Amino acid sequence: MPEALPREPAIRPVQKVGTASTAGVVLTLRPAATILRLCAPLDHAPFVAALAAAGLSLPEDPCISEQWGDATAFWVAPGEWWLVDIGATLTETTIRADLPARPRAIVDLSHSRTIMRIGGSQAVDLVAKGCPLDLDPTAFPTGGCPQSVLAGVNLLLHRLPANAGFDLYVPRSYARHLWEWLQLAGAEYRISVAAG
Amino acid sequence: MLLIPCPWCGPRAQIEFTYGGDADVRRPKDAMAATGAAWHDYVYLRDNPRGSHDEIWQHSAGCRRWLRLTRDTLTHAIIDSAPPTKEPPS
Amino acid sequence: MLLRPFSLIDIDPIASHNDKRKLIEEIVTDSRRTLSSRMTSVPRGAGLKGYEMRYSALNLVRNAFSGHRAWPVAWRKAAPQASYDVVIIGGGGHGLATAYYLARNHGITNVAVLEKGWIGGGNTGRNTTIVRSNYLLDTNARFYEHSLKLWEGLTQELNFNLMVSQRGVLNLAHTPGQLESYARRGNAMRLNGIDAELLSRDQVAAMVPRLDCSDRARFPVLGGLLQPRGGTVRHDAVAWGFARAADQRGVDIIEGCEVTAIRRNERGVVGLETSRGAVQAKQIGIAVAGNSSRVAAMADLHLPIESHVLQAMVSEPIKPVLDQVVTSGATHFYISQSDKGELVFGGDLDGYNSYAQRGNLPIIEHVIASALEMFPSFAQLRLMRTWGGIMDMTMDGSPIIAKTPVPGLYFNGGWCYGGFKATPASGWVFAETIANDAPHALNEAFTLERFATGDVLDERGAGPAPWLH
Amino acid sequence: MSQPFRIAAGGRIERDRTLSFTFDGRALTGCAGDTLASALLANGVHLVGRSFKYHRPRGIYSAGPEEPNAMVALGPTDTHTPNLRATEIELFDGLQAHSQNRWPSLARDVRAVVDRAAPLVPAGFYYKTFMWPADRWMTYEKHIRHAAGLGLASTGVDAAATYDRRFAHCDVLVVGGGAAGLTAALTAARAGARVIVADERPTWGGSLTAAPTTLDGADSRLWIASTLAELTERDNVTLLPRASVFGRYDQDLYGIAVRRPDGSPNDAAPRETLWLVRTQRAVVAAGAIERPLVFANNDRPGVMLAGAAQAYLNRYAVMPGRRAVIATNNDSAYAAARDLQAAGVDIAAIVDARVEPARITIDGVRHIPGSAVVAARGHSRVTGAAVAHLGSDGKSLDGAVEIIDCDLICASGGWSPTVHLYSHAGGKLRYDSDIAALVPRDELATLSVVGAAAGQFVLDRCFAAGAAAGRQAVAACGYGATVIDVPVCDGQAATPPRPLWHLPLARGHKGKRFVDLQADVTVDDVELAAREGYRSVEHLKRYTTLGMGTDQGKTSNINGLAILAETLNDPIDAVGTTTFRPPYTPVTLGTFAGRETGKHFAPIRRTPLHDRHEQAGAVFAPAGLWLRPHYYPRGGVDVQTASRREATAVRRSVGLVDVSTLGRIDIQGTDAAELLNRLYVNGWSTLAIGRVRYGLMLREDGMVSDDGTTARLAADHYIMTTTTANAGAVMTHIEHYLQLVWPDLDVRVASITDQWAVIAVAGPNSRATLQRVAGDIDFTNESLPFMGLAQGTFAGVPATVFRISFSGELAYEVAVPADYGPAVWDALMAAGESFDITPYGTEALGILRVEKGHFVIGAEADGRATADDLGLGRMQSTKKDFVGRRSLGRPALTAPNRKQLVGLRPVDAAAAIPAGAQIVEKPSLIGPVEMIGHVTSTAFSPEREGFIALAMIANGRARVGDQVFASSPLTDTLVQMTITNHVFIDPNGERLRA
Repeated sequence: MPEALPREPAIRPVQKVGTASTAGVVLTLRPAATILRLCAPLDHAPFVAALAAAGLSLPEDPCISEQWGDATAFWVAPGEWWLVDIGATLTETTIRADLPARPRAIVDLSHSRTIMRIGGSQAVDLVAKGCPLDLDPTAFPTGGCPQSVLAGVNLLLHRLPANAGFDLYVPRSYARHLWEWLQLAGAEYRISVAAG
Repeated sequence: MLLIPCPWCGPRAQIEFTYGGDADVRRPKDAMAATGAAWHDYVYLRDNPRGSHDEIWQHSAGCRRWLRLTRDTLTHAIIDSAPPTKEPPS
Repeated sequence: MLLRPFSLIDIDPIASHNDKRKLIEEIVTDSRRTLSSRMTSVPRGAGLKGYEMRYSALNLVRNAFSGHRAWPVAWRKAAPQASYDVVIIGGGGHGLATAYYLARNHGITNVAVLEKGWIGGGNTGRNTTIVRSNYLLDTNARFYEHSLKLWEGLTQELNFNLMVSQRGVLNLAHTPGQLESYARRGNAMRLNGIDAELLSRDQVAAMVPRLDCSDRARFPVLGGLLQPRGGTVRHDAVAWGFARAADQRGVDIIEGCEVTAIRRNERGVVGLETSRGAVQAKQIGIAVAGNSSRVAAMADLHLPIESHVLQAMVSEPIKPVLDQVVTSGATHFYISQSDKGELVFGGDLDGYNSYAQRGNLPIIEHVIASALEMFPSFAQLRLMRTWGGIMDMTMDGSPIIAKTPVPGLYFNGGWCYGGFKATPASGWVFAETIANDAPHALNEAFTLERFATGDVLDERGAGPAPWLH
Repeated sequence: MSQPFRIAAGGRIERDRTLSFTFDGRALTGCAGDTLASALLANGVHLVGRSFKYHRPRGIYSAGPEEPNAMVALGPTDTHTPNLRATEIELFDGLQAHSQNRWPSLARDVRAVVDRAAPLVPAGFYYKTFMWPADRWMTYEKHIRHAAGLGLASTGVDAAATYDRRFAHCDVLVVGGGAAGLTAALTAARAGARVIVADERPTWGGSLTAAPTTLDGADSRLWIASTLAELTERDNVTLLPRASVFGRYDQDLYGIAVRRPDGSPNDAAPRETLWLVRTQRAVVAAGAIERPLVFANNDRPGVMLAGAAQAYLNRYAVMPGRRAVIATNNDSAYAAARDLQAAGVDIAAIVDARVEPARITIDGVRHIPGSAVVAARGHSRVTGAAVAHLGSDGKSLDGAVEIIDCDLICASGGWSPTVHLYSHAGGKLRYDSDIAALVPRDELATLSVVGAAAGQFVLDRCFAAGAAAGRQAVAACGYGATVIDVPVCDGQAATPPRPLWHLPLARGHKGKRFVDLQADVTVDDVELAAREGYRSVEHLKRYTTLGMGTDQGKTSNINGLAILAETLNDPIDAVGTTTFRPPYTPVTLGTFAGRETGKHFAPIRRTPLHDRHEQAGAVFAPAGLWLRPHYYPRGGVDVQTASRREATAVRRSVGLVDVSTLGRIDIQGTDAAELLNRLYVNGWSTLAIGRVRYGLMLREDGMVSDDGTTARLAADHYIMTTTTANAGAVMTHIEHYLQLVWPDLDVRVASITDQWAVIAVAGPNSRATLQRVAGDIDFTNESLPFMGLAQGTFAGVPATVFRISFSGELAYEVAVPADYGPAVWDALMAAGESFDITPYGTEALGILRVEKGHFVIGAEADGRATADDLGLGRMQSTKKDFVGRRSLGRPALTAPNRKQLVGLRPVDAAAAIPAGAQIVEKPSLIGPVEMIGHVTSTAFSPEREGFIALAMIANGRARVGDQVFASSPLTDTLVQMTITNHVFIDPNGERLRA
């Protein structure tokens, strides 16, 4: 993707308070990702083949993601997925080519989401302050990607492996509000903000 | 806050949903041919039972699917949740 | 199979139109004439029977010496008789006011009010006690102004202190657009003969010292629309006052009497079945807002109404800090302080069909957050009680007071947010609708047919989505 | 330490940690672990407040949340918290407390005169008077309001008063950390269930800590400690002390207010947090509340619940008096007497209403059976008790009245189970005559009540029930059974109480008998209400205010009901009970608001260009959740000056405006055109690829709901634009029809509002400006005509350019992926520099669209206007069905006198048009007068060098040229106007096609 182009993200993080070592929560702005919203039939052979060729497969179960290296596929709705950073192997054009006429829809959402990572021993406590989801691993396992509400913002939460916390996919226009909210709500956990 | 079972995403807090009212309102298939009475009923009449009520909700903060919920309007107990019935407009 | 709520074979999409404006003119003049003549036609306290003791400071003192043992019951505990000229279903403010005005304005006293529980136990005793007539649409404005005028004389009229407190109702505007729409409404009120004032941010700040008009707020206050004659009325007293006055004029008020069926023959209604036996009635009026759909169904009527729960809540009592009723157009809440000192809050509907007289936390959280956004210094006060009432929500946000397709059956309901403030006018015009078998000028537009003809009274322009009104 | 009533040993306090505090300015000391109440008692302070109505002196009556009397304000006056219960306030160093509802001082309160005027102010007196003269109520009310109310609301905000919210989920929520609760929790925890245990006290053990108890032959502290140790160490258990479970809501959601103790280490932690706990099962072990005895002057300081006196002794090592009379109708007070005596309190007598002996006997104490305390002596402190023998009916007295000197009367009228949460859950109560109390009647599906809360007053039954409830709960959640050995303890049943709802007055010992101490409701009030016909429990409550105080009648409810029942000669069950409504105890308002305060009250949405607007000094205005530039006050000029300058720039040269807030919906699928045909009133089948069309949407009732342009990017790919305000509603509207009404259509929609930054460039020089920006898009009329679109590279980034115009000028909308927005903005500003390119805000946007006669959703299309009203009737297709069409034929929608969109100009060209004016034929500012329409939008038009307006006027289009009046009584302005066409500039649209 044209990273050479003059991108200006919704947030310019300022390194602040505490150090990651004493902090209960570490808040990080993630680099921009390529996000393609895909509506497609999973039973269409050419499409499935093309996915397989690229080493991808789409999760059929709700609110679950599949990951290979940097690439991730999120289930976002019945018959709808987000393909995140699937890279050069597949592009909007090549995918479109492999899809039948109906149903078929691909939408580029790359600029529409700001990705924030919440890590640290008290990441769950911070998220629980504004999100009604049951965050217990039994209800929200690693790789889970439910969409819900956090501090009044509709977003997608992705639980990372190895207790690394959550990635939040935040609609761009809400990003600064949530960024500030997380820092205020995280103060009691000595939140530290790390530059991306 | 109600706990609403989304047929796809599972039980979720009410604040993730948008209410849509009576589930059995059916838009006349050929609206222009519909009688004024039939059209009036479609636009303005709703079931309003005290007890079990079939209603639609959208999981607007989640998968954005509309679903059909059966809920007791007196106790707020949730009896059933299912994808919207695909039956064609009458 | 339920009938449509109006005798309508079909409405031709290209039906001819009948001009309403002339009618409106008549309505206004007629209502004024009616009001003035009727208000003076009966002397205050007329109809009091010997054994009744008037409420007055003097009688209070007199009774103090006898340990207050001489006070009579406020209203008799009547038992159902075999037959009545008129039976009103529902012993809330509207039903009791209807019975009172049937007796007072029309001399019809062979009347029973049937109440399933205790009088005033529905929304009359569950609202936030606000009275106002700050409406945009002519029909609503004129009706609610008639009601406000009745409120102004009702304490003396009923010889029962309703604590009619015209402390002013102030709507806060938070955007230039909102300020403009308030100006539009205020001008319409003034030109309908109703009091209204547009206040600047500074005037608002001066009038309500506790209100935070700074830019600290998410939606800062830009100004407001004030109706000085708006205010509050002690809600329970309204039921008790109307009950006592109706009882004194011979009306039977029958509590603990649930209507289970409405009996009809081909000529219309003939009576009712109740939990306390059958009762014959020449005419039946329904005034059971909240449960309208269920009672109307007893006469096979299907109404354009949904039942929703609206919550209200009060803080612990504190010394006076708020002298007006304040509402906010941006954050959707209203607040006033009761004479006991409690802060009284309300807000939006919970937003789904409900017959439960209780709500859920999201609305409470939002209402309180809204209140503290405007009144930050209230944050350390504490919420003492919350409750809910069942609201009849119509498809256009305006009430229905009308004849029904069933001869002798009359309907009063669909009050949405407006029920309490409408109580006296509602009783006044419903009594006339029953007495004359024809609507009063002021409720001529509150029909069941208006949805079919398109003559809806959509005060908020929200369309047929009841929970949005 | 100078605390004369502190006992040398015992208690749960930290004696060596002395804390200093002040009460009404008087410096006092207490110990860590004290409550304010126990510390006051330790100092011999009994007079702490004045009552609500009669301003009678009041003391400390209880040791818990049921406290009706000891209400104080905490903290420095400007930021204090009023109406707190001294019995719940944990003492901390530097605490400042003040008494309430008294003037000038607690000792001398002028309003105490009301007490002597009591005969004139019985229950409901205000309904009977203050009616004359008729216009005087507001004056009466002013005085009544000042007499009413308890504490004062602080004028300022306490900076330390921070609040938060916390969502939590568990298998078993245990309410109450006493014997039953801890046992249930331990049982559930050992089974592996997710358990949350909440107790309103800072310490655990519940009533076990109020009395010395032996469990397994050892002090109960050992059992509490070991149980707590295990619970703390398990990671499937969350312990919440200082947590008031105030309400049960649908699907087993519980609201819990959790306090942070003052002076806790982490100051960043909120003072109070609203826990929203969703659980599968709840075990309610909330204990019971002791009932007062209703005798004359039973409110005097020094009259105290027996259980409270015992608690002050055993928890806080405080002696509540020197010489006590025990008044009771049940056994529990004997234990109190025993402990008090052991602590050195002189027990003058135990006055027991019962004739049969209690289970406990205490040596060397005078026992007066079959008798009762019928009056308390003394004013601001008890000096004695009047004792008389009760008749067998309990309603009369026989024999003489004996006065026994004392400074403490410990009263016990029996115990009321705490059934609030059970009631919230819809549970019904029954009257249990064995314990003379209301208890849960039925088993509920997901909530079980155990221990004293269920009327189980025998300790070993509490343990057993707790364990059983724990097992039952985890089994329901699918966990295996567990065994826990419950401690061996006292299992002997007590001698049944003698119901005693109120006591008769003894000759020569008159005085108010308070049923509700906080609301100042007496036996006489209840009887008066019944006489006057207020006989339903709810009427009684509302007429007398019984149970309406901040203690919500915790100590008064059952006594009130019983007295009503007696008066009506009905059984207590028949009278029924009032509904217990949340919250169980008052909850701080701030706790409900949490972090939703100030700018975080609602999220702020910012466009990708927000920083650019700030740099340009924009003044923002809210548009829904968005912040949009309202105007750019160069050199601090006002909104009028700035917006006129901005509008002029667009008309004369070029301006640019951020339109990223408009809703944008991506529509793909083979039936996309068909969907548009059904949603919009106009036709879409003929729209060519690469072209844009304006569309209008209706509701099913035929009223205009939204509008915007939609562009066709490919055969099966469209981009729809909605208004800023309705973006979300339109998306939901479309999804509703696609999923429920027309599921057969092959269309997929997605909101892409956040994906794009969109800049409108408008004005005669807009094309020239765009052409100066590097890129491969051809902006000439030929390749990019009006209502066309082009895709390519612009300012080095991929862009889609729409040739559309809201201003009526030659204009383009440049849409780029959001992160590129700022760079493109900068490029445009640079390219337009020589044209003095001018950023403009929503105010100028408004001027431009009014000049052009464009209506907007909200002002003109206010939800009551049809397309025809807005002059777009002919746009509606007659060849197809579309949402709302069938409603259009209804009589009222075709009425000739409907309000129609027109323009207005003042007859006096210099006159201003008042915003929000109504249109009248007669020049009148005074109603009632007929209104034929209203002004919807006004603007000063730089182009027309005067004020112009849009209006909706009855049959307006037929009246162009007529003169009417814009009437604005609010501003006392009346302006004569001429009705004009609503388009004020370039009626033939040459400019936008230029």
